[in-house]
Amino acid sequence: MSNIKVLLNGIVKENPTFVLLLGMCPTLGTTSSAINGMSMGLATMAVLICSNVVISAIKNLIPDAVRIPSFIVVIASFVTALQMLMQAFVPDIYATLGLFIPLIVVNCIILGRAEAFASKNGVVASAFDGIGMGLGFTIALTILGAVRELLGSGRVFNFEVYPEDYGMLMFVLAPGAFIVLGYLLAIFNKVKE
Amino acid sequence: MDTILTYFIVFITAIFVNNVVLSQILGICPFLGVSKKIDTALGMSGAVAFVLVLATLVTYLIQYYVLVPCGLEYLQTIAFILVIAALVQMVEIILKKVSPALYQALGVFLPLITTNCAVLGVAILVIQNDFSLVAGLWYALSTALGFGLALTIFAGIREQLAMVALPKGVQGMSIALIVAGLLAMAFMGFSGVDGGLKAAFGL
Amino acid sequence: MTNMALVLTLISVIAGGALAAVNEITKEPIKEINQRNLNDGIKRVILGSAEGELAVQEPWQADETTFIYATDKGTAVQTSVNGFGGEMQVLVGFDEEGTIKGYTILKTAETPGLGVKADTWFQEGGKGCIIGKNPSSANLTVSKDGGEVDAITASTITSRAFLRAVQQAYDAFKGCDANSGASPQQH
Amino acid sequence: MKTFSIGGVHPAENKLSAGSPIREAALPKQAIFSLFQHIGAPAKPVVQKGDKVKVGTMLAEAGGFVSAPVYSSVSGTVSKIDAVIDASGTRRSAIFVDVEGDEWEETIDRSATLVTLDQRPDLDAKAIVEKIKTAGIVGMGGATFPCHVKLTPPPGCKADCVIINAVECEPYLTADHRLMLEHADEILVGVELIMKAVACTKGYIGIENNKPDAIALMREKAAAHPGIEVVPLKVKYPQGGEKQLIEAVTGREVPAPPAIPINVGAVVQNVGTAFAIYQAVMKNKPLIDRVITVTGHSVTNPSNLLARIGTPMSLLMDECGGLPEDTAKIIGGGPMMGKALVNLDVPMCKGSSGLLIMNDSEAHRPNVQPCIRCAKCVSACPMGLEPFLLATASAAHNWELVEDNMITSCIECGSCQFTCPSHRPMLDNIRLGKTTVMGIIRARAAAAQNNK
Amino acid sequence: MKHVISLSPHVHSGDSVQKNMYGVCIALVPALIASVWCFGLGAAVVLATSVAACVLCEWAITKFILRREVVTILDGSAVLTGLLLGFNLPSNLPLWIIIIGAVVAIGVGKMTFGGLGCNPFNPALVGRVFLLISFPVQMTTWPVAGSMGYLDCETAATPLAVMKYAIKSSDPGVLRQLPDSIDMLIGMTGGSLGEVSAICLLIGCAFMIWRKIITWHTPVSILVTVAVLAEVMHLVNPAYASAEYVLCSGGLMLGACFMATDYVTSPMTHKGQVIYGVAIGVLTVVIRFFGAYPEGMSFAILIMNAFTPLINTYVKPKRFGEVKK
Ligand SMILES: Cc1cc2nc3c(=O)[nH]c(=O)nc-3n(C[C@H](O)[C@H](O)[C@H](O)COP(=O)(O)O)c2cc1C
Ligand SMILES: Cc1cc2nc3c(=O)[nH]c(=O)nc-3n(C[C@H](O)[C@H](O)[C@H](O)COP(=O)(O)O)c2cc1C
Ligand SMILES: Cc1cc2nc3c(=O)[nH]c(=O)nc-3n(C[C@H](O)[C@H](O)[C@H](O)COP(=O)(O)O)c2cc1C
Ligand SMILES: Cc1cc2nc3c(=O)[nH]c(=O)nc-3n(C[C@H](O)[C@H](O)[C@H](O)CO)c2cc1C
Ligand code: SF4
Ligand code: SF4
Ligand code: SF4
Ligand code: SF4
Ligand code: FES
Repeated sequence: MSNIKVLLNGIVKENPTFVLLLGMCPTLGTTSSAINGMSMGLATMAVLICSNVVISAIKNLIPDAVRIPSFIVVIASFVTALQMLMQAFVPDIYATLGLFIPLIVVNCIILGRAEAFASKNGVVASAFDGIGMGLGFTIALTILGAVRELLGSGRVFNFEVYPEDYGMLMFVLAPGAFIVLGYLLAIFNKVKE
Repeated sequence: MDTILTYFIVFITAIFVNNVVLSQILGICPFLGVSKKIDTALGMSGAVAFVLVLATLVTYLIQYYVLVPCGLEYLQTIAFILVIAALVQMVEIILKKVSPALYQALGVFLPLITTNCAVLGVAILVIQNDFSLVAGLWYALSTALGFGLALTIFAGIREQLAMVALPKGVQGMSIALIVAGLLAMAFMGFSGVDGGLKAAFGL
Repeated sequence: MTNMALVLTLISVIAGGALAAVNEITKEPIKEINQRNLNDGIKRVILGSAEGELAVQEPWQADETTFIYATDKGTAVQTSVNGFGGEMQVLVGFDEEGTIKGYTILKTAETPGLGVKADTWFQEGGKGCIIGKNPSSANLTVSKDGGEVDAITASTITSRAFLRAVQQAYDAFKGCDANSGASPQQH
Repeated sequence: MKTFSIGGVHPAENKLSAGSPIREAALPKQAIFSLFQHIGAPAKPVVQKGDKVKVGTMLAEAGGFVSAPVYSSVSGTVSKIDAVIDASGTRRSAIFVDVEGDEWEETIDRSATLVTLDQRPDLDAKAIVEKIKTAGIVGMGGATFPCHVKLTPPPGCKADCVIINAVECEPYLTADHRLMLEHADEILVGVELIMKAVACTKGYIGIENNKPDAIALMREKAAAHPGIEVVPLKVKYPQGGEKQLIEAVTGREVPAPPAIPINVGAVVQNVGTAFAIYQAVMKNKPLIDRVITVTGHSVTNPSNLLARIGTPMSLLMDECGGLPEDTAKIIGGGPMMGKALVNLDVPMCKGSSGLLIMNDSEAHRPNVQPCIRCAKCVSACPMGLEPFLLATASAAHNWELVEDNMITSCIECGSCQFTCPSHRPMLDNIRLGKTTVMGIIRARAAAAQNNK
Repeated sequence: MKHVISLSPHVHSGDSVQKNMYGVCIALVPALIASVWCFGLGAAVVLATSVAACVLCEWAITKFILRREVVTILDGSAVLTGLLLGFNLPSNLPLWIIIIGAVVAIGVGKMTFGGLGCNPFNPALVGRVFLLISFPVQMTTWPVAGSMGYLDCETAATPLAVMKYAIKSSDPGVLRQLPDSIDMLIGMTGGSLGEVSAICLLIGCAFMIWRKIITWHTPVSILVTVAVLAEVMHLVNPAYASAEYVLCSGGLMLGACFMATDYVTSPMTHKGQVIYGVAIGVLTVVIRFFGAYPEGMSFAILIMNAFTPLINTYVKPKRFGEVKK
């Protein structure tokens, strides 16, 4: 599989959100606006790429019995590093995403890719897989965030599309997350047909 | 008396007002994945309650007796997730030996729980909110019950939906998410009940 | 077996080391950021959009959640109340008379679209403007409670909480004035 | 007034023929005797093509214990043994007899004199049951369960009362009603015979309140028969279902299958059966004729006919003015439980209690709409089931769910479908589910047997 | 000649979906008259818009999105959803909000699940609660009774708001602002269209019970639970309004008689309906007395809608022959 194909695979065919339905908590919990969704996506992507690269690099050193714990240590380290870096350099975003940053650790996409891809492929391919999956996730979260922001407050990426008074507040609250993703999935299925 | 009432409010809040799934949006994967049948939902709820309380206990001890004394608070995430993963493994092994029946009932759900945001999330929240150990455990238990409640209701609805002719496009996860959304919307009715009860009890 | 343990330990040690390093690097910026945020806030509530420098003194703690920052051009008080969704931290700037020069909301858990509007609602040009009013002469409660401030639509609870915070800040400001004359001293 | 406690519906009664006395129907040119006129093993022919038979000659013997012999109701020649589409709609073996004259077996007492039990001290329980068995009597209320089986309680069971089902809760049908008005004495002797056969001293005759004349008459006559009591019942379908009737009369509830009425000490027989038992035991007359109601809004002359078993339905129709122009549906039995017939060539059998003709507008079924979960079917179900659930789950082949929800308790009364505002054909699906589940249960029992 | 062959039963009660749905519509007529009498043009505009939007929306979705042949808009359920949604709105609500509500009610609440009979939640309430959360400002400014215009009405606190304020300020004196209870029973208090006249709603309810459209179990268990709870709370602390006010105010009657009884979303057995009703009663009182929202009925019904499948699974009718425990 060429690297480009690996990349596209993550964005469309095996889109982690719309197809695999992985990492639902950050997907739903952080997408009250396009910016928030995109930030969460990028944060996850950063961890995903790093962990994919490191894991594929050290895969031959790790005995099978401690594979999963080792992966978890690697992933958790990157998450913690990310957590500290974000706190230091993008504190606003860190504040909005809150609990969901440490929770990247348990995001099944990351462990899933470590297991399914990085532990079987080379460093470069794993990096591309990380980018592809990460982009797929980021795009999905951004779309979800944008739709919710648009419906909820009349903006997209903070640009006013229509006056905020006409926005439907529910879409920026928790129920809106579920409902919008539900309908996006239905549309995604329809389009895929 | 006040303590009992406070605990009661924590309980109500965790189950209804700030339900982990429907309001805090944690633990969504098992919520969506293990809710096709009421029976499995009940099994999963039991398993989560068990692990959640145990994990809270252990991570609490780790935080205050290992990380804080050593000045290693920044290793919280990594320590907690390792502890939880190990704990789930251990529970699985012990359960298999000690109570095969319980293992039969809960066993299949245990691996799923390792990667459940609710467990790690609650462990971190207990620390963030400066709960005492007992309060933390009570909070964890209440949260787990809230999870179980949401999961069971949701499974009931999905069992019923399995018998109606859904439009093709929304079948599967799509309708599950929409139902979850409407459920979350219904549960918004509880918002403010915690404050109202506090005021009523004069806390 | 030893191999396994070795590898895992090795990985953990490397990870731990790396994190310790990151921790070192980010420790200062994190502290700085928090400080900078607060300073920006103090500047905003006292100077408004005007340019200029402020000489901020060390904070003075009035109670558990209330901090007073005296400056050469006025006093900023940080305080916290329980809003609709949880803790709401407000920073209010007063001139020597106690007239409100500005405010900012440092932390909020109010509902998007409802209570969060408090960050603009009570500003200059907002419907419930409190800037330029003095709590000693104006009744800074919502009109429902007989005051002169229009509550945020459909968010009376947030509005009440916010105004309580302003009152709290004013009381602290007054209190430390009374205690210690013109310039508050450190505890 | 007494009635059963759960569910039930009240369809329009339409007892058009209630005022028309029983008439004897003309003899057919050819009579057809199905070998499958009862529940259980089919009867085995004992005649061959060309044999001469008289009224009352045995044509086929019982094919087992749960089975019943078939007697000729006409005199003439056996013309063939061939398949015929019977009232159940399936093609089954039958004996065809070409009618010649009307010659009866001499053993049959054709006089109208009433023989009472006092006159026959020789009859003990065993003799009565034996007579019934020989006469080929099966339940005439519709279920056609061989009568002697019911009167031979299984070991460990003891009947303490006999309940006569004179409810006739099916709309349109009036055969039992007329029979009571015209043969009350014989029926009461029949009841005494049943009571003696199962060795009990209590007999109830349950009659719905829409037949006040029958209640009055039976009460008056029953006064002379100690132990027999007439119980008027509130009009409610399906009171004639034996479980409902037992509960209405005695307050006892027969538990879920495999329990049967005898488990609560009751034996239920239809009035027609009681009359047939009287004739068999006291008059030596095998089961060769019965009363059938021919009715319908378009029928010129709705009637109750005493007709020979084996008579083609078309002949009965002719007796009542012929098949109406606007006929859309022909039903063997009542409108709630009867079966739609393909045509009128079907021969009458032991269980035929009615022939109902429906016109276009009556037969029209509105479009099926989605279930609106109104729960009206749940309220209507006399067995306390959830018909909507049984129907949808059966359609989805979820056998486990329907078994857990007691589909085998369904008596197929149709109350659910009758009430459904969405016109859902629930019972079609429930029947499928019930048959399948019963098969599964039998297979499971067989497997358990094999394992032992 | 070909005859119809079908399995028994061959007769039918003559009941139909339409009869039930339009029966409920007829039962709503007294309340409709009361609301138009109270709110004039506004009531008429809101109800008409809501019904038209619901029916149109169902038609469009069936035809263009689901692409089904059958026309379902005549079965009366969309009309009813529209009516009940309208009854849950204030008479000064802008058209575009009403239309959003109708689209959410029918589109999200009903047709997403496949239409009549498939929806787990009450469509009208899905629409209503969606609006309440999305447009809290518009949905909580109520015209006073007797304001006959449409958009520009005089607004004032409804009895519910007064009751809430009494609790928040723990001052029973506030409750003196309430109209007297006879007035509240007969009508002429501010609020949404369906809040005006408890007595009209009760008449409608009696009609439905008489016509066997619904049974008494759900409404009676709700009303009794609310009455008992409210009275107990009132005795404990007079700042909580007494039972007659709680019963006659807000959407309680409308909810108990017309919305909790929706076939599709309520339990199937009488026992289940009583459990459902009691739970709705408790939740309503809890939300009204302790929650952020002034009205708890809509939420209580939606929450119990969610429990309905569980109730149906665990609460079975009394089976014939079941051993009595
Ligand atoms: C989900 C939800 C969020 C809410 N958020 C806020 C809020 O942030 N601030 C607030 O004051 N009230 C909030 N409320 C309360 C209601 O808007 C309610 O109208 C309030 O109790 C007072 O209403 P009023 O301002 O019209 O008097 C919220 C209610 C709900 C249900
Ligand atoms: C729904 C239903 C309705 C019935 N209605 C009658 C009836 O009206 N009259 C009757 O004699 N048998 C009726 N039966 C048949 C009785 O259940 C039972 O088979 C009969 O009374 C037994 O008597 P038999 O064996 O003499 O026919 C009905 C059965 C069912 C399931
Ligand atoms: C397989 C089977 C076995 C039965 N065994 C007995 C029996 O041993 N004793 C008895 O009194 N009735 C027995 N019955 C008769 C039934 O209890 C019942 O009277 C008959 O099926 C007609 O009832 P229905 O018309 O209400 O369906 C049996 C019925 C069936 C189908
Ligand atoms: C007694 C009764 C009450 C009803 N209540 C409602 C209601 O509250 N909301 C609604 O949208 N439809 C209601 N309907 C109409 C219909 O059942 C509803 O649209 C379905 O939920 C759509 O599947 C009601 C129908 C009946 C017969
Ligand atoms: S935790 Fe991961 S693997 Fe498990 S259900 Fe959720 S997404 Fe699937
Ligand atoms: S046919 Fe069966 S399910 Fe329907 S009402 Fe009769 S007994 Fe109940
Ligand atoms: S309903 Fe039951 S008892 Fe009646 S005929 Fe069918 S199987 Fe036999
Ligand atoms: S009567 Fe018909 S519409 Fe009503 S619940 Fe039963 S099957 Fe459904
Ligand atoms: S992302 Fe939260 S449980 Fe999976």
